[in-house]
Amino acid sequence: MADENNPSGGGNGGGSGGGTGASNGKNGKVGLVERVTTGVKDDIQALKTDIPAKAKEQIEGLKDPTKTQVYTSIFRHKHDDTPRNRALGVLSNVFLHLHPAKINRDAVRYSYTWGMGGITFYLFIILTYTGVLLMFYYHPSKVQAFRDVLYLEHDVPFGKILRNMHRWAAHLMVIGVWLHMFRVFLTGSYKKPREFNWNIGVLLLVFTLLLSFTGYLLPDDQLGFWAVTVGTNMARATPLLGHEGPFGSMLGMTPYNDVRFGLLGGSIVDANALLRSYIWHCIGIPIVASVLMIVHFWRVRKDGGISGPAPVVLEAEADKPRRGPKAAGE
Amino acid sequence: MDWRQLWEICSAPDNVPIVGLIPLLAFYIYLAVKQARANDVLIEQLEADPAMAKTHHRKTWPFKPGWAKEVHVWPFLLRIEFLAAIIITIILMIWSITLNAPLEEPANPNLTMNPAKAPWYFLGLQEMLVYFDPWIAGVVMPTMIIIGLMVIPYIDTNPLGSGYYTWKQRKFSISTFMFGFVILWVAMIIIGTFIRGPGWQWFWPGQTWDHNRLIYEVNRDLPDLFGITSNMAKIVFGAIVVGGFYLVGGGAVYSLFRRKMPKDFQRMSLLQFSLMAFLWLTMIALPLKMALRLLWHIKYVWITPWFNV
Amino acid sequence: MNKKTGWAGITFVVVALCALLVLAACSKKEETPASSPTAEQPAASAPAATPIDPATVASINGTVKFDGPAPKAPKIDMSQDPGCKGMNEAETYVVTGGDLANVFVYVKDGLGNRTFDVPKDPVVLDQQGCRYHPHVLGVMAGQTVQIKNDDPTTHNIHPTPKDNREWNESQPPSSPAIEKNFAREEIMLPVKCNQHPWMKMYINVVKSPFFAVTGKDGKYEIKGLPPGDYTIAFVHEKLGEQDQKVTVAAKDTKTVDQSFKPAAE
Amino acid sequence: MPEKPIPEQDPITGKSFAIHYLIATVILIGTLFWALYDEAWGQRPWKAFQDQWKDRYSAFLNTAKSTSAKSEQSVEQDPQYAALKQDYEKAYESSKAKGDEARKKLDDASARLLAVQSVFTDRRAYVNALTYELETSTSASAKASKQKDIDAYKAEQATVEFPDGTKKKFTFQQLEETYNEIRDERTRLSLELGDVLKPVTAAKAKMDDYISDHMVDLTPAQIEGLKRKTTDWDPKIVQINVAEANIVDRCESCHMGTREPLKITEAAMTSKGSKKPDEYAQAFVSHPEPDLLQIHDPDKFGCSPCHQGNGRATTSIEKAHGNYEHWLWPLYPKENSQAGCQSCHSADMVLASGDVQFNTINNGKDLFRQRGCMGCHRYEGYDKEPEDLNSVGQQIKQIETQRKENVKNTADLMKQADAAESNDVANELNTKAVDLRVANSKLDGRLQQLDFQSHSLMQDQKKVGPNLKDVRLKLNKNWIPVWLKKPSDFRPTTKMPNFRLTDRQIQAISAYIWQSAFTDELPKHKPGNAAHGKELFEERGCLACHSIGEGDQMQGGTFAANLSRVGEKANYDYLVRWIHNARQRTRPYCPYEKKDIGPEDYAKKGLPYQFDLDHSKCPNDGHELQVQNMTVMPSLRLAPEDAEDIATYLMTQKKQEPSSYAAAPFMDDPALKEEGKKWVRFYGCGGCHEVSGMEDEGRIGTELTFEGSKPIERLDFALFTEVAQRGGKGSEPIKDKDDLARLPDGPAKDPWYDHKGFFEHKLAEPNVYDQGMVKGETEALRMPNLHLTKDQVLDLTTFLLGSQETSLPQSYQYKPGDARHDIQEGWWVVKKYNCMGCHQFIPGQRTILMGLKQYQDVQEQLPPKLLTEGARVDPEWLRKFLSNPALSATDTNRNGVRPYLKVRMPTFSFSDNELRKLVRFFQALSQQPLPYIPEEVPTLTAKETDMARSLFSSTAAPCLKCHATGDPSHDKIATAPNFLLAKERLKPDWVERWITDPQAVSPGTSMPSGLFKAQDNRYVFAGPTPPTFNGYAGDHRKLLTDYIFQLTAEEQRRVAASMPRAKAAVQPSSSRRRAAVETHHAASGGSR
Repeated sequence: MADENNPSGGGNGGGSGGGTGASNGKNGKVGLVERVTTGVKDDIQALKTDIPAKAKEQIEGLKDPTKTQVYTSIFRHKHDDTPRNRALGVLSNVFLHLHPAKINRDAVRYSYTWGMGGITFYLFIILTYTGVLLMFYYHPSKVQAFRDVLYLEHDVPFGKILRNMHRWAAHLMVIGVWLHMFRVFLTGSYKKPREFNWNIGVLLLVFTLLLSFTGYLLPDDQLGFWAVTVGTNMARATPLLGHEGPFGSMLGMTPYNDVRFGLLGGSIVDANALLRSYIWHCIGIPIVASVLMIVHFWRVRKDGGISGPAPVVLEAEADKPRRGPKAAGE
Repeated sequence: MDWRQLWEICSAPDNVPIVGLIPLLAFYIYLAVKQARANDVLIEQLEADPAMAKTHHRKTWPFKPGWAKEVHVWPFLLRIEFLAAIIITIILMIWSITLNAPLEEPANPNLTMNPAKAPWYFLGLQEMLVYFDPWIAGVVMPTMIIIGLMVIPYIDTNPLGSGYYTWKQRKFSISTFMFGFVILWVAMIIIGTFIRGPGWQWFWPGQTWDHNRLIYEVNRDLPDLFGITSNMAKIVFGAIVVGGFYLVGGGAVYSLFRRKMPKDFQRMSLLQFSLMAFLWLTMIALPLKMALRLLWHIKYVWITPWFNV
Repeated sequence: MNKKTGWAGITFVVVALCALLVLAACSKKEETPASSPTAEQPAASAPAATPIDPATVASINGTVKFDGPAPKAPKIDMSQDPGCKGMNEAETYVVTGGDLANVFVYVKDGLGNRTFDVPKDPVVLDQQGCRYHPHVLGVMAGQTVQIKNDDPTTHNIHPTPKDNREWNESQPPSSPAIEKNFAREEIMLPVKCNQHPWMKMYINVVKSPFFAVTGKDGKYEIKGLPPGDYTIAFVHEKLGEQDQKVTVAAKDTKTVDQSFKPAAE
Repeated sequence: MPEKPIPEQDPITGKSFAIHYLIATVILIGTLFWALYDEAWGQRPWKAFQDQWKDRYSAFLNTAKSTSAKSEQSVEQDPQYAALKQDYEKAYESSKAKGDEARKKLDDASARLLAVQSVFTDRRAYVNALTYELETSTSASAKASKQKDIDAYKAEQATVEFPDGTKKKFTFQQLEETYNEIRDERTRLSLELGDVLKPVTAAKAKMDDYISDHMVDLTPAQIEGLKRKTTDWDPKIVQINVAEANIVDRCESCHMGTREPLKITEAAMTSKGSKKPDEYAQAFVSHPEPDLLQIHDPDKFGCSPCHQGNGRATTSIEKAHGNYEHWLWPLYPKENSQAGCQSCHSADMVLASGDVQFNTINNGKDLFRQRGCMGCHRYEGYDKEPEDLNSVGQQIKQIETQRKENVKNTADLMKQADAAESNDVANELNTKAVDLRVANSKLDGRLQQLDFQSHSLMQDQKKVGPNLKDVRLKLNKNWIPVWLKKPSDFRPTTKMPNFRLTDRQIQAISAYIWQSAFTDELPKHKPGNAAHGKELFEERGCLACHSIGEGDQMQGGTFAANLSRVGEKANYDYLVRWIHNARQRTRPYCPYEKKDIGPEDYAKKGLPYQFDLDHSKCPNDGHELQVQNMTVMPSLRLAPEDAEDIATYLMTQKKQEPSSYAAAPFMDDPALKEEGKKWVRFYGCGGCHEVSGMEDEGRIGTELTFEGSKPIERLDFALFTEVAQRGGKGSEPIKDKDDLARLPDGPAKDPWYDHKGFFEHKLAEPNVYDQGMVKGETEALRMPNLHLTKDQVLDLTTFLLGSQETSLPQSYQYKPGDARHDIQEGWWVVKKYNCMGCHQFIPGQRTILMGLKQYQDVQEQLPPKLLTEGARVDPEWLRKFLSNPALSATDTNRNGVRPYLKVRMPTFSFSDNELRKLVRFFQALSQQPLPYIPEEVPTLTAKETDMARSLFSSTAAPCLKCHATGDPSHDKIATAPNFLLAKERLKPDWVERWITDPQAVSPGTSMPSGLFKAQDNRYVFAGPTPPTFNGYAGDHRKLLTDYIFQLTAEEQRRVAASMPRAKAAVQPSSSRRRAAVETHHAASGGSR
């Protein structure tokens, strides 16, 4: 019986044991038992050598995690620190491909860029994230709104910090946008060929302010109520379209059909205004702003990356077509 | 000196961003000025030494041949971006832990807040309401600001100073923008936040915001000063003053450009120049009107049955 | 412009903002739990009083006088109830030869926080001839007062205390004695009978056993007093209270006299 | 820069950011942890509170447990307990053997059952499965074969191994039977065991009940339970959530002890070693009024509806208490906490729960009324007669129009019917016409009721101050300007506030009221006996409302004026009239014509000049007249001579001679009259006084119904806004020493920019917010200084703080529709007439008279306590009594029920409205249903009557010794009412309760307790019973009651005569006891 079992068949010995036993039915039970025990013994012997070998192989494989199947399935290329890979890392990454692979060496200097554009975008992401979480707890109705904010403050786990972060990130974003615009102007970055992108930027600035403003009313407290009342009262005086504005009454504008009524959905700041505010704040403006942002970033790339730091241009060279002496850097 | 009042205003949660904005702005202006000065010095050197101009890499930062002219975004830019993200996260979280977002009483249309203030970033506009009728301050001005900002690239014909800080090459545009942004916009916000108290009255920092304060102020209209009474005459007079301002101002701008910035003037088309002049004058009109109001208590310049300016 | 400025910038922003935030943030109170948070045990029992050494006890005695002419006791006609028999005299002022009876004398102050055992024996208040015997009674707080009716008529006993509970019970002739006690200290607690309006007596409830009532001779004696400084109070139902301070040494026998002036009416 | 050396290495690519990242990451992680900490602890200070609570409360419970163990021990030492214990032990011993045996049997049966069960259920499951297959088989053959299988299986024998080791074989059938058998056996055995143990458990329960019945505190076992709960406590938010009222209160997350069954004090919760109770100790105390929580179950009411604060907030103490700027409902300060009652109980005049009176808010409400605040300020519910009158008037108008319309329509319909084409149509029209006439008759009834209403309302209308139309008749002319200067100088406790008038204003006002007053003649009176007057004044009960003497000498109530200096100002003749009948008016006023009606108006119509409650129609147009003075002062039904005596006595009450007042000739200056009218109107004098020409003036002040919820910005702190917000030194605007003393907390130290601060300052010095302002005479604040005391300011502030528009649902408002509404209504009347000055309504309540020196020894001379009045008297009788307390139309100079009392129940001339309210009030207060259906009193047999009579007059129960009989010589010494009144007046069931234990019904009464004792389900007489009672099995108490209700005057006389005392009373002695003398005196006073 032992002869019949070659070592290489050891692995299958156990599995086919039943079959063998049946064919040797006459040998009786003793034969079968013997065959099974030798088979098992043989298996244990083989395991002793196989497991260390496999383990070693496994450890070797883990030494370079970038080679594992899981890793390569996630990251599509190698990350050896080569210029090619550095470039690929940016270009082939869905999140990073807004960037070019290489940029002007001085453009990484913080003192030049102030990083405000990026910070603003990052804040926008934070705002979206916290905003979505806040939406889980908020109902834009006169009955619920204030209560929901109280609920957020007192009941929701991390609700308070969530609301605080949303609020303060919004304020920071306004500051960020302003400083961004300030820097862009001071470095003359709106100049040819970036005129259009500057316009987009101005619109984004306006939308940032509107986002913040529409959010102001949502807690439905005195602060928001009166800020929005003051803010929208100006709309009464819109020329032609406001009932208190120049020529407004001549055009038949009343408190019930003018532009302010349209903004608030009523003649006073009330349930409708709250709902409108909410929808503009959470859906309308973010969508428009996101589209504009996409265009903004895309144009940054298409217009040749960020404007500088560029080599200075002398007065004398001003009207020449080239943007700087080509040889200068070499 | 009422320190408590000052502290109350500065520590109001929604005012904290402005309090933060002031040093931030100062710091960045300093940063810009410093770099502009360095660039200006470099430009002067290069202009004085054409040979050097040919070879110099034309930046103020050190450069050696052999150094890469372009660097990889990964890691050289991204590491800074990530760092910035981390720092912003830290700032935001600390801010959020330590300072609660304001939440006041439930909205009550029957109880007017005094002062009722717009969000801080609109306080500039609200401050303008003092000097102009709502349709100008609330509608025309913001529209003009947006339009003005948007046309900047099209009326700024100066090809210099693109991509680097400089003062010498863009004196007019930079001074105009600084005036518009820092002096008018930010300063008005600061006035609106810290100076305007109950009843939108003027309180110096450290003065107590007394809700009962009464101020006697007679605001006159410019035509009245000249003894003009008839409505028609007022319309005409106002139109003359306003039109005159733009005409005379336009002339002044023209003479300024012709003398000081002939090259810029040459580069500009008629439309560009007149648009620029109009916007510039409109911007100047704001502090002028403020001065008229604050110093001479003049409310309107141009009175018509339909609108007042 | 170099990179240093850039980093200085970031650091500055961070520091500046943090500083501002910290400044602007409401000062938060840190909850510091109290160090040893165990509830205080209420002072359950007063410190054990120093036992009185019978060898050192002193006594106080004296006479209470009435300055002035003895007021004539008004006569009371008890004929409205035949069970009362004959005439009676009011007992408000019982003055014999200048000695004032029915004055309650007790140690008002000076015993500290000593506590005393309440005697098991009851004090007896008897109603006889439509009068109370005695007219002024001293009793320790918690001590039983046994009220008997030896008259052939029904009485009701109606104490009207200030600091104790009021009650009013009927006691027909030859019914068993009523036993009551008073838990709180009260001086000159009036007791009356609503059916015989002239019947009136006073119970004095005190916490110490050091009290006495002057007899017809105006004499009283308080025994068993440990040495110390005391305030002795003399209380008369109409003439009010008068105090005297006295210091008694061990085994002392002090005489403390007191006199009352007629009430100005 | 070129000057700088160029570094070797490229600074852009060569620089490492490792250190920056390291630092930033560390900070970021730190921040994250901070955020986590903040979330877990920083924002949750209650966790620290709960930790502390666990420690401190367990320690406290340990102490409590040992005390409780001690008291348990002492209970256990009681012989009664020992007896119970013995019973228990005996029962235990006697049942032990039997019980053990039964238990053993039961155990055995259970084990056997288990053994059978395991086999049986297994086999049954198999049978069931087979049966299912059988049922679902389709072919008959398959069914048959399955059936065979089942039968075979059932017939198969299964082995069961019993617990004792025996094995038995059973077929399925046997198995089933055995199983059922054993099961039944077990049931039977367990019942048996129960029977055996029953006496033991019963004895044990008795023992335990004894302990819990005799322990005042919790038993150690209960305390142990509390302790376990405390130590096992996991920190968590404790929340009350009432969705219907939008209440979410987490107060108990920190205030853990609020509802604990033990009394927890601050001291008990203070940690060892610290002297002052810290914030934890303060937070852990139990609710001071646990009984209140019984009525207001926190699970329904939460905390914030009463206490306010931000129930949701748990982030800090300030937040939770709502003590921050933007929370509109901050916690009521401790001393003002009763303000919370007002949010639901604004319709209640008196708040009491059991014997606990909520006096801060009650006094606040009283003050608001008594001090005449509602004269200037409207407040929902206060002084509503004028408004009601108005609405009644409107209803009358409406109904009258309706009526006219109906008359017209009826005529029209009848005309149509006459001309109708068919009979059907005619009949229909006629029916309609008839219906309309019926409708009109109903309207007539309604009109009649409304007329009664307006009559009542006119009668109910009262003013706080006296009628100034009478000043000429009443007052010393020269005194008026002195009074107006500063009323409290003349009479420190007066209700008349100080209006801070200028001399010119005083002159003008005096001139107006003087010149606009009546000039009618008063009947002259001769002077009376002042000494007798003083006696009457002190005896008749004047002092329940009025006071006399100043400063420490002051005696009496504060409800009405202090009369110490009345002699300086009053006119004797007027005073006599006033004392005799204060309601008597000089001239009636017609609100319709807006004029005072004089004899000339009556003469015009040929009517006699007679006006009183029965003659209250205007001679000119039939409108209802105001025929009474609008005062609450009642008539004491004094003889005219007595009134003269009292007036004479009062005229002696003076510090200076009336003639010593400086002459005030300006009062006759007609030029001043108009200006005076302006000022009278300006200061709203008509709010509290009747002033000629001001009858229809509205209230000059702001409405205060919801003053407490007015936004703080609407409260005008004027120049003190900033000062109040900041507090600190020098933030107290009040400088005047007297006014400063009115502030409940003394001069302000902390910021006081809140409602409390505003109200307190305003009440202490009403013109405080004018300070520093430059204002004209007519612009200055008008509110006068009410010279309130500290406590009064606190009370009123509490009342105002609570005057809020509540957000609670309607169902939370205390507006009961049942008898409790009668109680609510009644209190307004009771308070209006100061009934509580004489009578006790609430256990523990002190009346004014109780505090008077003269009653200290003769408490039985006090007016009766009304604690159970509704249960005591027949409501119909009560109505009669209240409208005429003399109970007689002719013999009025006496008390109807208690002639032996010297203090007199006055005639208040209640309107029908008020009578109705009062009767209902008393009935409701004692939970008596209305209408009252008297209990049948059985007629006694002659034997029973004899028995009752013998008891009634026995020595042991000498009823007639004290109760009046109508025999004047006896009644002189009587101290209790006449039995003859009982039948009409009393309720029999109450009488039974009364004679059993009068002290329980009316503590302090002269009627002794202990007359009856309980014996075998009945009450028997406690003293020796007359021999006739031998063998009587009825209730003695009931017998006596029935006898009393059947008592006739004749029977009473007979019994009285049979009593020995009657003989003795014949010879009155000169030296009677003082009380007797006084009675005599009073009697002689009446017939002098």
